[in-house]
Amino acid sequence: MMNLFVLQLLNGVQLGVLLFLIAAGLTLVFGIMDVINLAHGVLYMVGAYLIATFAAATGSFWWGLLLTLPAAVVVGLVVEFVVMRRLYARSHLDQVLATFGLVMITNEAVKMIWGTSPLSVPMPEIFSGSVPLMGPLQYPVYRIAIIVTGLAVAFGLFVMVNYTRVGMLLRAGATNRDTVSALGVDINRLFAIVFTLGAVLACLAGAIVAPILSVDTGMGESVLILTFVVVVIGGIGSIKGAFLGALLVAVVDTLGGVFGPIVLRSILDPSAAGQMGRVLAPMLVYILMAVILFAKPAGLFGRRA
Amino acid sequence: MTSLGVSNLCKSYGALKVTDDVSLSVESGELHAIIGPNGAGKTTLISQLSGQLNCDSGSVFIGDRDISRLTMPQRVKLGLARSFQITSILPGFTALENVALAVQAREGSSFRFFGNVADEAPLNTAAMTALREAGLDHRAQVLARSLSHGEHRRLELAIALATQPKVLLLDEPLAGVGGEDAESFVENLQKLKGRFTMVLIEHDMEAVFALADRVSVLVYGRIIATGTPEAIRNDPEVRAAYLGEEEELV
Amino acid sequence: QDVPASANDDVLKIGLVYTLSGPPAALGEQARDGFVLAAEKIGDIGGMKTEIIVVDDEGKPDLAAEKARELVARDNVDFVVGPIFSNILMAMVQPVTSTGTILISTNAGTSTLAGEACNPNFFTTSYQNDQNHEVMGAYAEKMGYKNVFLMTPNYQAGKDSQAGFKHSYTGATAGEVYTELGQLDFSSELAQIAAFQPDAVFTFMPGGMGVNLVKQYSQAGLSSIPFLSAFTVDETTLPATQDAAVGMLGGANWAPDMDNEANKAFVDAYIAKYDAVPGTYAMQAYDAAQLIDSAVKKLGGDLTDRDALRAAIHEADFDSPRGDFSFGSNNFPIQDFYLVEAVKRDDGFYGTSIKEKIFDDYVDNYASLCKM
Amino acid sequence: MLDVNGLEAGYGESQILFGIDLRVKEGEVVTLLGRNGMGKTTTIKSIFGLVKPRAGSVKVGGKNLTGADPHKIAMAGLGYVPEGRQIFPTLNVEENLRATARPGKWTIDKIYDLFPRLKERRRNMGNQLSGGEQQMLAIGRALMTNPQLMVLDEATEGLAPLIRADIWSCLARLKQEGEAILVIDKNVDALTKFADRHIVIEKGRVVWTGTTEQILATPEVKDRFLHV
Amino acid sequence: MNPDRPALSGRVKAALVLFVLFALMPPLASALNDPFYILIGTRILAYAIAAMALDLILGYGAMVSFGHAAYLGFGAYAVAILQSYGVNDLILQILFAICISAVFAFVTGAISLRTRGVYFIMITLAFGQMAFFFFISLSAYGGDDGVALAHRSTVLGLDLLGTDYGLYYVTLAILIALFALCHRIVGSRFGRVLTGIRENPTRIEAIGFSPFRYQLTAFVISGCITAIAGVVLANQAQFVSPAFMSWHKSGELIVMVVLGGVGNLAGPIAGAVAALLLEEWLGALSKNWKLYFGIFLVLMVLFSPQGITGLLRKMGIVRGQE
Ligand SMILES: Nc1ncnc2c1ncn2[C@@H]1O[C@H](COP(=O)(O)OP(=O)(O)OP(=O)(O)O)[C@@H](O)[C@H]1O
Ligand SMILES: Nc1ncnc2c1ncn2[C@@H]1O[C@H](COP(=O)(O)OP(=O)(O)OP(=O)(O)O)[C@@H](O)[C@H]1O
Ligand SMILES: [Mg+2]
Ligand SMILES: [Mg+2]
Repeated sequence: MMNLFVLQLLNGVQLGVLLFLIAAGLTLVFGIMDVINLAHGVLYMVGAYLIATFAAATGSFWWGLLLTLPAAVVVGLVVEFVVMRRLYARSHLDQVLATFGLVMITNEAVKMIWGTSPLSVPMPEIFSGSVPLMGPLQYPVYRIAIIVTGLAVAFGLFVMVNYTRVGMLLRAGATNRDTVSALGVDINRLFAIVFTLGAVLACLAGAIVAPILSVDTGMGESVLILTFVVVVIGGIGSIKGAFLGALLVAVVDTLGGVFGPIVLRSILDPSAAGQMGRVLAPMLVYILMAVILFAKPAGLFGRRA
Repeated sequence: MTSLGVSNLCKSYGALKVTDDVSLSVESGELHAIIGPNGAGKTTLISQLSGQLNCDSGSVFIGDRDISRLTMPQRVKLGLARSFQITSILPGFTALENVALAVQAREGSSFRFFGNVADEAPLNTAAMTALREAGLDHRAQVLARSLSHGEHRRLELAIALATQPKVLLLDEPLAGVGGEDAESFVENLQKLKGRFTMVLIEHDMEAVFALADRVSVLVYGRIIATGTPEAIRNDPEVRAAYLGEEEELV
Repeated sequence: QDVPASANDDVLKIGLVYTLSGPPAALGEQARDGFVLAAEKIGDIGGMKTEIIVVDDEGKPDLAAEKARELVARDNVDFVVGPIFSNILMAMVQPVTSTGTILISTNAGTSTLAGEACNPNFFTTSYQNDQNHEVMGAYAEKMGYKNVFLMTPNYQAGKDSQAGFKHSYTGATAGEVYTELGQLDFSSELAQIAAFQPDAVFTFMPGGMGVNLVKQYSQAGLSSIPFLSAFTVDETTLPATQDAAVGMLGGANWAPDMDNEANKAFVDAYIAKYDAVPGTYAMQAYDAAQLIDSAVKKLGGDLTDRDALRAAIHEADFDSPRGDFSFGSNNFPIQDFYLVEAVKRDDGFYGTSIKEKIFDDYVDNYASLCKM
Repeated sequence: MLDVNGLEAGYGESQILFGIDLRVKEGEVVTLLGRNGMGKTTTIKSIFGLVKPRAGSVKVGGKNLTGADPHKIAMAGLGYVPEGRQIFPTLNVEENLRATARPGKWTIDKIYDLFPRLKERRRNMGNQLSGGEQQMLAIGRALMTNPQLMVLDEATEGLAPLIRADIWSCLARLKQEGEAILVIDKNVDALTKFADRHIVIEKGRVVWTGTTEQILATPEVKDRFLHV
Repeated sequence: MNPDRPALSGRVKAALVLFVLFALMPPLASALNDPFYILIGTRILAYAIAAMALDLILGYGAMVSFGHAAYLGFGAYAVAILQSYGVNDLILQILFAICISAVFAFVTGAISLRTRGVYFIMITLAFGQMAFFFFISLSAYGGDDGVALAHRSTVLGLDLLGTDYGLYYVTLAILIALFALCHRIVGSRFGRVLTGIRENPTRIEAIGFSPFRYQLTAFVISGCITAIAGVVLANQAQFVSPAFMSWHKSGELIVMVVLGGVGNLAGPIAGAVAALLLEEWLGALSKNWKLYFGIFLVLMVLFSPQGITGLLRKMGIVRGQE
């Protein structure tokens, strides 16, 4: 049982780190630029499709990754320039509508370009093994690599937002665009950079999960809601919050699914527990969010507006 | 008779004591000014009186009723109204609608789902009266967001008046209003004097000394002096902490 | 029963309702392609001028119900063919069959429609949903597995699947796990499997879920534990899972390498046209077209005698790629079921391959409940 | 330094400015006077490009910047203290000062010398400051951009008399150091102590301009246009 | 955006035009030999009801509920559940739907209203999802597969809904009645408080209202009206499934409201019509219709900030301030 717990914890952390990569971009764009970007999830999907294409063309995961990142920058800049730029000054609802449109466009375009069948990306050789954990348990090296990548990005972002001038300007621009620009800062360029950074992070997340998940047209949507849950639990705009929120969501999800039924069985009779477990399991993350928001209406690290 | 009583009020943000054992009693019908340097805790005090902020300890009375535990709306019902230092209005409503809503709040029957509120003459009449008293009746039909700053200040006052308060808390109503506008604003306030108890926060000393019956000086959370305008003007401690040299007074 | 208006004109109109958007679109497209392939091969289906109308149900039952009505009421179709998913089927049955129009499901085969709610105007060329799971249960039983780990998505079909497996498997279960519908990362479940070390794993993970499970299963180093599944390792997912799935076992009513003339013709034509190996979705839709063709031809294009039409369909007088095919009393097929294995084919594609026959002329468990 | 000609601007359908002419030379202190709602703030906003001018021109340092992006105009050497302070609520005091700073003679220490109160509150978030503290912060923030011309819109609003006096003396000092200032304020008397020229606007038009001597010599200006 | 006199009459006028068009549609469709549009029309009307209900809180109360499809589902399941007990009367079904919805809206609304803005969006989503998953696990009513309804509801024993015509006109009547209701609410004292809360909640408290009670009341009303749309929808589809309650549906409702124009009741009705008709037509034109629909949405936002209402205003067809 202990073994399982440790393994699940690791799994939780790995999922959490991945969620964080996506959520980080969303929370930046959302908290700092005050833009709700529903299309963030499809950027994650695009990242996965890009690496699938590049890896297949070059025959190597690493070349694929290397090509995906600049391509992600281009995608980010283009989306920012064509659509997002025009939305900054708009209401949240306008942003929701426009980015919802973007989601439809991207999903359909991806379908037209790559077809509906899922694609797959080979696992890079050096990471393809597992390390022995304890007893018969093993843990895939690749997932450890994901954890490390995520932690590194988290650290970098945390420093950037809290301790650099770019970070300050971003936070300032979120609330007061006019004033920031009248004080001599090119806010549009700044926002373009942040948006692109967020897009690249999402694409990166999509690229690094591609070897473990299938690359398909639905991956953007399924991750979007979870990412929003993470961002909201953590408190909008808080990198620290996104990080903890992601870990919390992931761990509750992985551990709850396994140990929840066990706990239930100890208080209810087995069939009722099974029934109850099945009803509750998919709600777990949402229950978590509702409870957290009930206790802290602006998330764990959010500032009350 | 004491209309508004404050006893031993305290409030801190972390290590900072913003309100430090403040006691105050404002007589009914009196206009009591509170002055003090920036950051002294005047707005914080008003927020505590109005219920927007919780106090750490101490109590607030209206008459002899302890209102320390009541919410903001409940206090308003008991006749406590405030204006905001930083304009807080309904930008998408016309001036008249802003005030009419305050009248409606006073009347208390807002769970009415039928009947067009815009046609309710009594509401509009009462609102116009308040606007007139604040000197803004000529702009009644203008959207609040298109009013100028000075007009916003007047609208703040009109809204507060419309709740027909017993006690009116005014947080720098003159901020940003100058010249003749300020004078006429002071006149408006002068006319209101005596109708209800007023607590006035102002940095415009001319206005303070013209209007106040008594003045309290708040410095870093403590009241260092209370007295008639004359006494305060000549209090050396107050001069050092707040007023500065006489000729700097404009 | 009333004769639908569609019976009186001299065009044969067929409406296809499949999920063609969103992630499950791959399944819907296979089915559509399979049907179209047959239609092209046949030319004039039933010897009549044929018109095929393809409709996307978007995975939304309410929309599907309306589209089905639209096909019947506006487009005057003679047959409605589809869909992929059970919930969509449930929404379509009433609007289509109540007008006397024939509905042919090429994939979904819910238990109610096989049993109590069986319907003279409803046929299916696929199976009753439980059957593939029963195949795997029977196989596990036969292999003498003592504890099998069951894992399916947390929804109706997932529950039915575990029940179906247990219908023919009497051993113990090492765990009965329900995963969230649409879940993509199975690390937590795989950890449990690693911890329990069961004799085998049985799962039902259609679409993207299956792809991910399969890839992660081999990555987690669990390949030594037999992986039994239904609707998980098939021609729609193999292009994505590729080598990761090779050797995994499934239950099916057919595989593309079945050795008979009709099948060779079908598979070769499909590969030639779509550059992919057909799966059961394509095959069953292909059969639906052949079924319609055979029935209409029998009647010489006169669809006004509905009883004759139903009888003609029931005869199922066509060469199915799966060989043996006939309808039971509930209009569900009586057919053979096989254990299939994922392989890399000689032509370089991945596909499933027949390993052994598990059931012969198998009748579903609900047929006896059907009073028709 | 700043040269505005025939500026027209407005919001939506309503036109507020009908041809404003205004010049500030190097090292000169100019005031913009007028009653509430006459268009002073709108003038400033259209100079900064925050409201797009409909006609006329804005030149900074000889460069035509009419309708340019606000940051370009600011970079040309204008420092802005907006009406209503517009402090960044999610930044602390120090970050507020640093975020938009540009190198030059004004450093954060100098600002803290000028406003010691800010130093005490340096870790407070912008929205946790008193009104007056916010005002000081807004001035400090503009100074930190090291402008050649400071534009102050109601910079002493809500300040205690002592502080207000401080700000006047600070502006006087800035003037001595050769900086140009354009200032809007209600305290005409305080302004006349150090301003060079005055511009009075009414209903979006310049109705009077003149030097300090002239304004002191013609009390009817104050009576007619300012009612002070 | 403010409930001013000119906007008010503009709203009513726009709605009246829409209602007349709706009323004329069935005979027209029959004349054009395409009676099928009547059924599509019924679905559009049902969504129009739901979108309008959402606008009541979204447009007037600034409460963006991302879980409103749950109420659609409650309405639909009210029909299915009562029908399984042999209760076929539409009015009873509506009452039942309202009861469930009111309770659910009251409880979840009270919790959700502790939050604001995007937090509110997400917490309502959470409750919507809980309801969704609850019905998925409800095996008695088909779980994920849903249940087909044997027949449409009756009204006081009359088979009014038996024909597509009947169903359509009853739905239209319900829509008009609910529009009138919402219109009255918005213009009432209650409505003004609600709008005021949207504009500036602190100010509203400072003049003596506690926003919570008003917002919660509006939330419950909106939920109940949406449930009525669900009852209609179940009758239209003759089928009920949890798919009615998925977050996609909630999202679609928001899209309809914003597309039509927020905060004027008539806009969302137009939004529902536009969104669903466009889906219908584009779908018939191309299998990649979602691409074009997406482009349409983006262009709408970029060039007509207030949705269809804004577009009409720009073209001078509807008057009212920006
Ligand atoms: N949320 C908070 N957290 C920490 N400190 C705060 C907070 N709110 C206010 N303060 C501090 O409390 C002190 C008192 O503020 P307050 O607004 O009451 O001052 P004031 O007397 O109204 O000043 P002014 O005349 O400038 O408006 C200030 O120093 C301010 O920085
Ligand atoms: N955003 C806006 N939309 C529409 N009208 C506006 C807007 N802002 C200001 N106005 C109008 O423009 C006119 C001029 O306003 P402005 O703020 O420039 O005046 P001001 O001279 O700065 O006054 P004050 O001394 O009160 O600050 C006023 O009549 C005001 O109502
Ligand atoms: Mg204050
Ligand atoms: Mg101004």
